[in-house]
Amino acid sequence: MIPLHWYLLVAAGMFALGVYGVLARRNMVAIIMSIELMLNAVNINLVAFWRYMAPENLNGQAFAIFVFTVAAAEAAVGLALIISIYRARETVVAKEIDMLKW
Amino acid sequence: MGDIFTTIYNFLLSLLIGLGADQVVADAIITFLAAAVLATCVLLILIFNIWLERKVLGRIQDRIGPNRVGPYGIFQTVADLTKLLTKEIIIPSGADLVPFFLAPILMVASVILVWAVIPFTGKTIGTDVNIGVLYFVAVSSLGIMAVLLAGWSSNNKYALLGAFRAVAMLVSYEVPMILMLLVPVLLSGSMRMGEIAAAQSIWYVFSMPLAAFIFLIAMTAEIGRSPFDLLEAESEIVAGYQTEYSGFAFAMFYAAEWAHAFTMCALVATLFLGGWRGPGAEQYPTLGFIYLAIKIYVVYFFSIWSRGTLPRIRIDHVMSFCWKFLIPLALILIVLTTLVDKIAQILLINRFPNYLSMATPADMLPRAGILLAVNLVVGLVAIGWIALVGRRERRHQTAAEHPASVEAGMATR
Amino acid sequence: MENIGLIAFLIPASPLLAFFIILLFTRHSKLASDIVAMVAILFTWVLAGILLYLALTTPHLGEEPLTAGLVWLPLGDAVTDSLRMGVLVDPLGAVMLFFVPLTATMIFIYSTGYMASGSYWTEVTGEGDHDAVDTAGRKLKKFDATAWKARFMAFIALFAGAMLILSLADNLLLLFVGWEIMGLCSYLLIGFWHNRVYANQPKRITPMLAGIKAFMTTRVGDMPMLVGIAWLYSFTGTLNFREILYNPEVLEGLNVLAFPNVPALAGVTVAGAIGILLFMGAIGKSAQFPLHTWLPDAMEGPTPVSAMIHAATMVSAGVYMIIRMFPLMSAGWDGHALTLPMQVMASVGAFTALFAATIAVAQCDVKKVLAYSTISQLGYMVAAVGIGAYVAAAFHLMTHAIFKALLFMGSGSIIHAVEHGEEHAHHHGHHFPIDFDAQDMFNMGGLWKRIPVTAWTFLIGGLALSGFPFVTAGFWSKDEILADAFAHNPTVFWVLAAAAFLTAFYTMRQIGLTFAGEPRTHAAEEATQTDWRMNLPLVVLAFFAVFAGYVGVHEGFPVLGKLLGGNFFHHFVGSTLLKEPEALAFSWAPVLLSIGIALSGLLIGWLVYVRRPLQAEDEDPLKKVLGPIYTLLENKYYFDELYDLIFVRPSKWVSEQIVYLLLDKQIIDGFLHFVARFFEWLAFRNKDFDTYVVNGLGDSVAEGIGKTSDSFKYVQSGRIQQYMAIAIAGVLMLVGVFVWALFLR
Amino acid sequence: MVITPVTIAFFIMAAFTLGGSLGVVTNRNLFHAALYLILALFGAAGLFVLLEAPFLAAVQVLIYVGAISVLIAITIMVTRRIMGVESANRQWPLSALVGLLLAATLGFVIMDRFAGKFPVAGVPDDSLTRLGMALVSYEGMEAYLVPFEVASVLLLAAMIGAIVVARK
Repeated sequence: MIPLHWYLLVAAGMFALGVYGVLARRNMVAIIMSIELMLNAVNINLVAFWRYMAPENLNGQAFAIFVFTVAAAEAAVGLALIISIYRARETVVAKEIDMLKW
Repeated sequence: MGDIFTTIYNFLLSLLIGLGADQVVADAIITFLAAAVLATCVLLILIFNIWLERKVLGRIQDRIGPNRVGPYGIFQTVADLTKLLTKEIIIPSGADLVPFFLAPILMVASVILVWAVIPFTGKTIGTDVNIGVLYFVAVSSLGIMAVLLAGWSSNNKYALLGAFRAVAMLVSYEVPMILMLLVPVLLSGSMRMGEIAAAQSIWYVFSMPLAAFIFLIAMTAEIGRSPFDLLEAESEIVAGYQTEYSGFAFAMFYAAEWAHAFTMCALVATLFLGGWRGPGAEQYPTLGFIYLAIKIYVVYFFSIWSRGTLPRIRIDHVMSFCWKFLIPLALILIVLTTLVDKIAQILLINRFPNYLSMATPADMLPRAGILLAVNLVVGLVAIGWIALVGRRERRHQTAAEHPASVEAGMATR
Repeated sequence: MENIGLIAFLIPASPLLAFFIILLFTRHSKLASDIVAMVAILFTWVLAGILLYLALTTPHLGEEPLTAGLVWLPLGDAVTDSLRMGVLVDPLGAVMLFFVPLTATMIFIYSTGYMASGSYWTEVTGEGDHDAVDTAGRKLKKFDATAWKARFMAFIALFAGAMLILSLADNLLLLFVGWEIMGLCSYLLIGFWHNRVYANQPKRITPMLAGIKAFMTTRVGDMPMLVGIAWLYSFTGTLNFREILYNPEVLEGLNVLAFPNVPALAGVTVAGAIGILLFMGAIGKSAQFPLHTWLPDAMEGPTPVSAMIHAATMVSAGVYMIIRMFPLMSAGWDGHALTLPMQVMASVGAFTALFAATIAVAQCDVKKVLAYSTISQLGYMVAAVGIGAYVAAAFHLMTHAIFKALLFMGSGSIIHAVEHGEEHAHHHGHHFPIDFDAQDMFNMGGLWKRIPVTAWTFLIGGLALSGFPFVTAGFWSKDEILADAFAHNPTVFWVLAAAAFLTAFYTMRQIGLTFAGEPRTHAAEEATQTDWRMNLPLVVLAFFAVFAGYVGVHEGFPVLGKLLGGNFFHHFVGSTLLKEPEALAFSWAPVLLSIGIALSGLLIGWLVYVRRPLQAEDEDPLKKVLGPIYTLLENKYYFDELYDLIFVRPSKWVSEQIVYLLLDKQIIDGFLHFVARFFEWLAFRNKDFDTYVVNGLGDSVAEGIGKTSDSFKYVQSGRIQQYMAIAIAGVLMLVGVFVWALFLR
Repeated sequence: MVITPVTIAFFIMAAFTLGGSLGVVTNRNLFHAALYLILALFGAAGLFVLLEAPFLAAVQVLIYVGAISVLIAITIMVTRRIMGVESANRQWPLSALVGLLLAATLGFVIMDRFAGKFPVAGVPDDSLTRLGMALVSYEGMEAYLVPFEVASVLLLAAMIGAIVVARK
């Protein structure tokens, strides 16, 4: 049987990659994708902990469902914002959207 | 006794164990074998389906249909297939290769995977997962991705436009379809396909005809058949997302499309027409397989019928029909059904058997009757409403085009 | 059962929803608001009917009431320790569920009619433009009250919702929530015409002040009640009615001494102390002596509000609460010696019953008579709870709510009619004195023929109030209280009997002055019957005022007892308690006495006021008989003036003379002035130091900072990813420290 | 370490997940990155199946592959005109360092605290039913009615917000 920490390691790796993506990608869509990765890593953790530590109550799964909800809402609004920024400023590069400075 | 699939399974198991295999390994081998056989059968039966459809369409259009190759032209499809498979696959310049070839594969897979949860008899089902219905929804959403991949990777603006249009329409019609999938789930209290089929001592098409009808419409749109065949409207967008495909890749799209239609018919038969249920099917499971086949072909016939008789609808009409009529109607139907069902349950405590309790049709009758009444009322109101709106629309149009004629008409009236 | 929980939750929800809908969306349309409110209350009524049906068909409702609940505020272990919000329909709750939605619905219907006209005239004081001059010569301005009237429907919807919350609550805190919402509503509704002033009646209280008075007075009672609730929670760890009141262990546990170390309060148990604190809340809410003064003044609100407050909801809430908490109040009661809260309730209730009845005798405002009558009847109920007549109190609560709502709406109808009459008469050229009051009974008379529906229903209500034997609901409930008092506590019985006599008398006086004889003013002469929306509720309630009593006829009562098949109400409501109270054996003495008292009171009233009706300009015959006592009664024993003298003026005086003039002006200001002068001198010395030393230093520092930040501002690059990288790096550092501290060290 | 079909499946899924994630954050072609995202999410769904949460797996495929990925793909197509070749910005070494440090810290904590502990326990048969009940019940240990409703309101708000923001 697979021990718990394997799942946790996979999730940790996914999360770290997501953090790297958020920090390093230029394109805002890619940043959103990286955020999705992080959310998914969290979900893997939630479900793994549910499975190994408290399978008799469903709180872990329920939380995962709320994370799904948040992810969906985030993607919808985030992508809508990207499209609207693209329309206004003809760019989707995060670096170039820096009007809010000094 | 009687069940042909169990017999085969037992035979193979004893054979493999006799050959010296482990129980687990033998089970795994048989599972893979069964999956392969199932997938192959689904694809092979298309050959017959395509011939059937062309024949029926021909009759509808007062033609004979294929009649050259083999008796009644039955091998026509085989000939077509051979031609397609031997043709060269032309790769457009600038195509994104991985998505380009991933798309047809995903497309076929999304259809074939559905068959894993369709119960063929009371005992035979690929895998009776407890989330069968959700599994179907999840798997079929892969198809949308495939369309997008195909459109994008072809490096062709018609393909991309077609893909956008297809995605918009598929996603839109997924909403009423999923809503109506809820109906069997709510009524039987389970997402297991096997239990849904088993729970239909009265078919849901009788207790919820409107739901079945909405599902049928959404399904027609999902499989892209007339009157919703805009995904590949040749006159407008060449051939949609599959414009650049040829040869074997095109054959896969083609097969996926037909398999999709057939699969959806199987789903309708399972969810609304009682699946394998029929007289004697409990005792002799093999009978259930035959019943299911009959039901699938009845639905399939309706699908061909609508294809042969209905004209294509304009894309904006398609979308507004979905968002402004079908989805509200589906929502109202679901909310009303659950409310009425619940209230009736409270008022007639203990006189309301659960569908899953395998009650006899007579026991189920009050509940089915109440649901039927709700359905009929909602359906009549919806038809009345749409007729009213349509009439007003037509009047506006006439007024815009021939203002004089309307006035004259008013005057004479 | 869960479904029942859903139904029960919906009952208060729909009027509350109506409140928000009206305030948020339909406040500009009276019709829409009426419809929203009516739909909401009818929905509530139907649901309450369903729930009532389910409750009545549930066997052993007392042991297994219909409940449902959810965790409201999770504390500690989520299931056991949390504050839970829930509904409870036990027999007592079922009684509330019967009459509260019924009267509320009727009042809603009535309100739509009462508030029918779209604008009203408001008085303009002093100079300022006015549109018209009224019959009494007052300057008036036309005021569009549509929004007000929509708002009125919203308020009474909120009021009804709050009362339903209170009736269905399964714990004391939720009950208190409903209680306080009603307090707010009473303030809003009593002061509804908040810009109305009575320029020519300086002594008359204005609606705004009346609202404040009601709010503040009930607040005096609510504070001890909240303390009692908190005490109860800290002592038992729960506020759930079932867990406290239906649990002998908890009740036994409450029956311990509260202040073992204080000799003066040696005998007070915890239950007793909490009981008294809770009862103080009821004193305020149900207008018992000494906090009764707000209720008569509350008559300044629109009449449907009076009916709502004094019949169906607010004042009933106090009595309902003490009935509900009866097991707590009577913890340790063995059936003989009354516990401390019960003694207090019995004496306060009986005293209030008599005291308010005497005042009612000498009132001339048609609504004030009813107001004091309400106080008196509430005193009855409180006294009944005090002597342990739990069921009788609940029974009287129900019947009283019905017939008092009827009477109030009837009086509203009368006033409406007279006001119409005043307008008509003014059109026909009659002029009225400047202080003409359409509510004064001496300005009425002879209305019997002019508003027959109101008259008949008012008569039925009046007879029910005075306990006319056998055919009115009031008789049966009042008789039950009197019978109980007779058996247990003769003193209370005689006080209540005297009050009953006075009740019958002033009821007949009111009917006589209002309806009998010939009209005493032109306004009364031209009074007309009002519209159907105001008549329909009267008829419905009159029906119940007659027949509602038959559910609680004593088994031993000759003929009727057998005919009606036993005392259903007693068994039903009695089963709310852990130990069903024993029904008294039937006894003729109190029955005959109460019949005699009621009939004699009515007879005397009839002799004085109906047989020889008053003519215009006649004085009240009572004035001659009672002399100065009449003046005393007419002025309500000068209680308002007394409170003014004891509480209001001293506090005003203290705040003005001592706090303001002495403390503030002399001591504090003087000290401050001294300090100020001293520092002024110091400041001038400082200024020089400031100018040269501090400023020089400060300027250079400021400039330095400005330059530094100019070069640092580029840190804020506007690039989100840079911010995030820095933030995450920082977090990582913290995590590193944490990991080091936890794992590596 | 015993090689069983389950461990093989786990390694495949883990490889999907991590490889997909790597592809998402490094691939220069944004559309391919989106495809890698689908791969990673598919791997995560597989992990869910291995964790005996098939419902979540199906929801994962439905929501991420069926909805979010399609949205992302369409956004990429709509905004593709200015897609550059350069995939990472100038602070990528710092980001990589941060990511590595994060992975190291997490890995350290996991290995220290969770390795070799928590033997697997049985999942109740009715877990799916109970999950459904938990989402609509308002009392007991698993009462998520209010969060569930709030989540649905959140989705509604997000939908309206997205429409308003993206509309011209």
